[in-house]
Amino acid sequence: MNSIPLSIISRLLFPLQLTLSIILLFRGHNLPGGGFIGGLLAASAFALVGFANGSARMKTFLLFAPSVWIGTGMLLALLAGLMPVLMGEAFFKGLWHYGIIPTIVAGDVKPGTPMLFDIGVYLLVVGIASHLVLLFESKGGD
Amino acid sequence: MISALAILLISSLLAVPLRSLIGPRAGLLLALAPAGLFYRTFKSLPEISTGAVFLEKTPWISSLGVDLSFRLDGLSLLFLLLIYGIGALVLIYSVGYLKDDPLQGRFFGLVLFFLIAMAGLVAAENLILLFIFWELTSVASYFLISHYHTDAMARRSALRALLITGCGGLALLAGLILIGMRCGTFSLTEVLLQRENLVGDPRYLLILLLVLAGAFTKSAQFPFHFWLPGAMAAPAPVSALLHSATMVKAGVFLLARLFPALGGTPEWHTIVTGFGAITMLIGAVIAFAQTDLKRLLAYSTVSSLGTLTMLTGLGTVEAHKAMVVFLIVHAAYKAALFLVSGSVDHAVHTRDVRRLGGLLREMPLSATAAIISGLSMCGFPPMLGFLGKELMYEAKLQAPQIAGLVLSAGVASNILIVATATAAGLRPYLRTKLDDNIHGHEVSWTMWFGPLLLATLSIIWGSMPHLLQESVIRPAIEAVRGEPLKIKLALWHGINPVLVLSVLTLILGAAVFMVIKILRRFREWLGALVKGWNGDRTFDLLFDGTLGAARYLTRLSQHGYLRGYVAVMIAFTGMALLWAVWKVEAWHFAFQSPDLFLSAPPALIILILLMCGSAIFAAVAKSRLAVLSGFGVVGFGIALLFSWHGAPDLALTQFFVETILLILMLLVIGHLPRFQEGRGMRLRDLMLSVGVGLLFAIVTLHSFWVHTNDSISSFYLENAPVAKGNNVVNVILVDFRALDTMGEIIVLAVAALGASAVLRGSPGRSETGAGRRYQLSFKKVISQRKPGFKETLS
Amino acid sequence: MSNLLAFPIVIPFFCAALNILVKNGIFRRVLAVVGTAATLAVSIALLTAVEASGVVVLNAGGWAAPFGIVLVADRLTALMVAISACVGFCSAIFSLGDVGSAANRAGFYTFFHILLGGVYGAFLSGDLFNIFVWFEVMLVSSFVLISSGGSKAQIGGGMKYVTLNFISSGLFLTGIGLLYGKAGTLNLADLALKLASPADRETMLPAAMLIFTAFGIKAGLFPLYSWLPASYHNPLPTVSAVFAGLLTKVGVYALIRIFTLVFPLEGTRMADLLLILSLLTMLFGVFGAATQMDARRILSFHIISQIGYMTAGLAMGGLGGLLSSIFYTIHHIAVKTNLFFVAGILEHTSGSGVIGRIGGYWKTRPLFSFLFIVPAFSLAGLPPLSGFWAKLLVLKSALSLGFAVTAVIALFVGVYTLFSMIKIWNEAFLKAPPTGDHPTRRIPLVFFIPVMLLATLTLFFSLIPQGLLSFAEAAAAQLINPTEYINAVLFLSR
Amino acid sequence: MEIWTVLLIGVLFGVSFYFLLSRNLVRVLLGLLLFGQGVNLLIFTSAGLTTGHAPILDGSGNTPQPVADPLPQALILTAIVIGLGMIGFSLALFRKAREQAGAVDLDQLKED
Repeated sequence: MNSIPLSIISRLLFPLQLTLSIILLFRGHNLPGGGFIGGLLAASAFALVGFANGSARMKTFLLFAPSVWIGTGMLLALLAGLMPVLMGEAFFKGLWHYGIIPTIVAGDVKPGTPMLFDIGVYLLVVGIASHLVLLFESKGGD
Repeated sequence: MISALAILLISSLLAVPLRSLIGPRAGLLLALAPAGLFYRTFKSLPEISTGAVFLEKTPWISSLGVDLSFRLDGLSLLFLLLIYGIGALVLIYSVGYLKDDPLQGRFFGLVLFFLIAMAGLVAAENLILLFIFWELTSVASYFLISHYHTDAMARRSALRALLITGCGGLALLAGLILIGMRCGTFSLTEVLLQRENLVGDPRYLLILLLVLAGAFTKSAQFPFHFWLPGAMAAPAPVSALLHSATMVKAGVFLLARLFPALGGTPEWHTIVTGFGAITMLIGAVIAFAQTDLKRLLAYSTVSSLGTLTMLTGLGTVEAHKAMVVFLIVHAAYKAALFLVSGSVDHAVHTRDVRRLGGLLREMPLSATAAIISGLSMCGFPPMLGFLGKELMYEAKLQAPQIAGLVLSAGVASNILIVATATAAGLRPYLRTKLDDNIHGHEVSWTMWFGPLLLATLSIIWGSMPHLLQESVIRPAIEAVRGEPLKIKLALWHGINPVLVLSVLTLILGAAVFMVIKILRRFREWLGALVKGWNGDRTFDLLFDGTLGAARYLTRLSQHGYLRGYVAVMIAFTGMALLWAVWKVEAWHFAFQSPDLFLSAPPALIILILLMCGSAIFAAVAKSRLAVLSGFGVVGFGIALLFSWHGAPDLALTQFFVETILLILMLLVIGHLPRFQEGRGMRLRDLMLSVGVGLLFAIVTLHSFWVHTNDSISSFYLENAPVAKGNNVVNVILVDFRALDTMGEIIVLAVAALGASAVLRGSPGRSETGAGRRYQLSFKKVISQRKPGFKETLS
Repeated sequence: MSNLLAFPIVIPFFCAALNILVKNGIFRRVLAVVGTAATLAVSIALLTAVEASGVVVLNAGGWAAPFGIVLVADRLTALMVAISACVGFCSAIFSLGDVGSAANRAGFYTFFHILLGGVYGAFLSGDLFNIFVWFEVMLVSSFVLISSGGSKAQIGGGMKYVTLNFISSGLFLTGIGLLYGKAGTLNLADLALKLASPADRETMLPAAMLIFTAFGIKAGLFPLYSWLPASYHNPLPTVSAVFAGLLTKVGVYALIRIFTLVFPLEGTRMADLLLILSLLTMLFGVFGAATQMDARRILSFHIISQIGYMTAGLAMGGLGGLLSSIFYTIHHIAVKTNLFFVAGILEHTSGSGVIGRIGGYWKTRPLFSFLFIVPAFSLAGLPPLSGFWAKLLVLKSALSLGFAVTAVIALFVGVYTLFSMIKIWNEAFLKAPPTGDHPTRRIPLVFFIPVMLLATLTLFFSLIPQGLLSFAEAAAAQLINPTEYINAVLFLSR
Repeated sequence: MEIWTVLLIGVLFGVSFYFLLSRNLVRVLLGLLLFGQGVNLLIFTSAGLTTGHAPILDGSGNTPQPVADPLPQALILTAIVIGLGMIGFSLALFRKAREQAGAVDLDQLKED
């Protein structure tokens, strides 16, 4: 599958897909989407790069090992649950904070622990999907 | 009492370190514990003999009604003296007997542990506490029988003894619980006062049988008698202590203990006396046919236990008097004989009575002890045994029912016992040396001290029975009967039927012995015959039978075929659902509303029919691509259905997941040449699948019609703005039910990491350190053949 | 509201996340011990909190029940969490010697932590669907642990385990779906209120039966236990010890919880069904054990047999029945885990778990032998060990409620249990080793400590059982009269 | 209209059981996949089918009516993802099994 056109297309598509996935992630709270779907889309972007250019390229695109994505995602999700505990609130209570992060995408992005949680999910899903793709890709040739 | 148990426990724990520190002599030091306790108990004799009962109670497990409560009365005192006394002698004996045994320390510890169990058993005031000690004696016995642990026979015998007494123990437990429930307490003292209540219980017979099962197994009554000779695999001191003097008498003790509460009824008389008499006779016959010194003694013990049981069953004052006296008599002579037989074995290295001879000269002190004890066993005056036999005959003569039968059985077995005693206690020492290859020598003082002391006591007590009469015997009988009594023991009663019987027994016994000497072949024939009476083969057969059944059932249910397991689960689910459907009459709902059928847009109908068709197509399709495309239609169809019914998030997710799964499937199973159909295409599978599938459909239909409550969903719709989101599903996922999502992503993470662990690394296995050893061994394990049937038992 | 309830779940997952990020082997080992110790500490705090206030509730996300997910600890929960934390801690220590560096590198501890987290979650959750999620967390990590040795036997066992448990999960989920469709709620306390009338409960029978079947599979009831003996003897000893101690017991716990709170069994035909199944479970389990020759397989079958005792207590009902069930479960967890440790040590030191091929421990390893005797005889129900009290409780309630057959079978099974324990003892300990060389290899301290800890715990339950008994009795009382639970979840926590 | 979905549920369960009863490991896996989908559909159906709007608020505080029940959707979403994880892992296991046993015949993996 190492054809030149596919390679070019995948690299062209990559930023598009990634942006789209992040939009899906952030708008999930209001419209269909969310961390899981966004994560899958992002992973498919990485996977496409992988299929087109080989797993080495995919790994460089990922920046970190998939396990780092997974672990960080899990930690972020846990953190979203633990932050309210530190504030003396119930575990996983949604805490909202305006002001720390400027509202870039107008009112659609709401900084708070649920958002943090969703980002955790997103990272984790990216990690998992790329992990699996790399795994099956490396073992798939036999 | 607790302090006594504590002393024994401490010495038991000290045994091993002490033995390794100062060698075999540690036993002498350890014997101080039971000896001291013997002295302490002895000192309380005067008080007990006035009829006093010491009660001592420490709360333990109040919610189960179990206390650490103990009761010292005449009966428990008698047993305690036996236990401590013989316990101390046996410890001393073992110093020499097991001198070179590396496990001697553990042996000392176990003997002391047994003493705890036995002392606790006879002193326990709480029924459950009694049972605890009861089982502990079995456990101790198990460990002591299997002392020579590399001997397969010893292990087997120990297991058999434990299982038999364990079974009986469990029955006893059930009986005791029933007693406790009926009486509302487990306190022995209170239970003993509730005779009317217990005897009036409709379950009285059941209770009695359960208790008797416990007592009979422990006291080796017919048909459970066979474990006792097997227990002779134990070292001789163990046989002397557990399997003749103390533990096997626990059953008799229990009967005597519960006599005021359960005894005296016709059922009691019939069963206890009957089994006792049968055991007495059978034991005597088998004992007579033995040639191994220890086995011979073991079967005569069985006979004696039968006698004791029978006497307890008779239930008259005379019978109980005889029982108590014979208990002491038997403990004294049988323990001595066992110990000497151990010495003989130790010195001569054979226990075959046909080969032994001339031992009086070679080991004079041990032989003297054996001869005196043998005479006591025969019932010669002025030994204690004579007294016991006299009382026995007297009791039998005055037995309320079936006196003649009991008496003749008693006389017959006593004749045989006399012959046996001659063979075991007299001949090996008195007759001339037969075999020049056999050389004996006197054993060390630790080994002759005990038997000689016991023999001496036999003479002293026999000639001066009043020494025991008031201090020990009367209080014991009073404790059994629960009423004050006057008794008189004397060696000489004048010429009366009892004396005639005694003399007759001796003469006939001697005669039998003489005749048998001549009719050697008869004895061999008898030996061969009674071998079949040995219950252990029957027991093994029974046990093997259940094991065989177990094996069959296990093979049947645990056959290793996944599809069989799956079939069972699906069938079970189907049955459960069928029952539920039948109970709620679900089919009524299926056709209640015709618009269920009608009101669907054609596009939807077509979609669903298409999906159904694809699913069925996938089931029958042969090629991988065909199956997967069938699955694809179903999966994406479901996504469409979700979207149709207002679930865009679901539709999206389903779409993505389906895509990923199809790709993964293609990747992973892509390298298969073809599907092997195997034997999958069977009617059974088809019927099961269709049937259970139908049930699921019915259950779903049923669910439309019984909405009992409105969903809590309106809350989410109303409160989503509070959670600052408009997509309610997403808000539920990341806020209302974030914990679910948390779990979900963890599942994903584990699945992904696990997939690589399975394929690449191996968390279940490693190459270095401990894991490496394991890995190597692991291969051995799996290449194992299945164990043979025989192996399972041994 | 008490965030304490969140920690038994959070700590293991936190450890797991760190495990994923940090590859250092020593760090992972230390973290395993520290993390499980922390959970143990939390669980003990939870135990005291529950002792003080009866039922402790945490509304996750701050949303009141039944709308949010609620974590609840009544006495039973607290007890189960505490004993499981003990098992977790001991297993972590045992794993130090058992889990090699390759396994560590492959992420053993990640799955270990997550498994424990899932177990605690399943205990603590008061929401039906959330329980399902924790079940899945627990299962997926156990899938990995059970099948990742890579040997054929492990894969075969793993395949069975995966398939049969997947079916169980699906049935459970179906039951949840049906239940939600009708009752409109997922919170256990809320379900109990909405299904308060027997007529309503009856209409839910299909859902109840599905959930029953699903839990029956997880608990290992007859005839649904086949996955258990097929797979438990294969993985690392640490893994089978944790599985033996906890996994089926989560099923038992779930059975107890659902069938006292949502669908009370008392007086229903389901109670009869459960009783019959329990008795068959006892028998088939012990039969299976009697025919095996591999130490861990014998023990695996005994798990099944004893599950029967636990569910029999539930089926007989009443305070006595539930008390026996709870006491049995707690006792069993400590004992069974320990026996699997011992079996693991046998395999490590002799190179085989097949008892016919090893021997000689009584001669050369008396202390270790004694440490086997404690749990083995306790399992066999010999007095005065904890198993005896457990058996006594079962017998007492069977006899007082008139279940004579139950009593007879319980006693009969007791004999066979004793037989198989003695079989192990006779073969592996007493017998001279067939190869002639006695196991003289030193048993590492990390193996000894957990065995000793659990044996001490068993001795504690044996000799001073009053504390546990009282607590379990109070727990049973809470189950019989769930008003306290329902009030705490639905009304007091707001 | 429900009856059609119920029909589909029945077929999905039936076919998945049929797959699960196979000797072929691949078919067992496919059976698990189908079983999971049947279960999801059952939850979705049992909670009540609507042809209404997605449970997405329009931001003005009004809820469009009729609206689909959001909770089962969230549950199914979770279940789908969990199912993905399970099947994904099983596939890895399957692959290992094939490497080990060299076949997809379950009888060759039989040990007890």
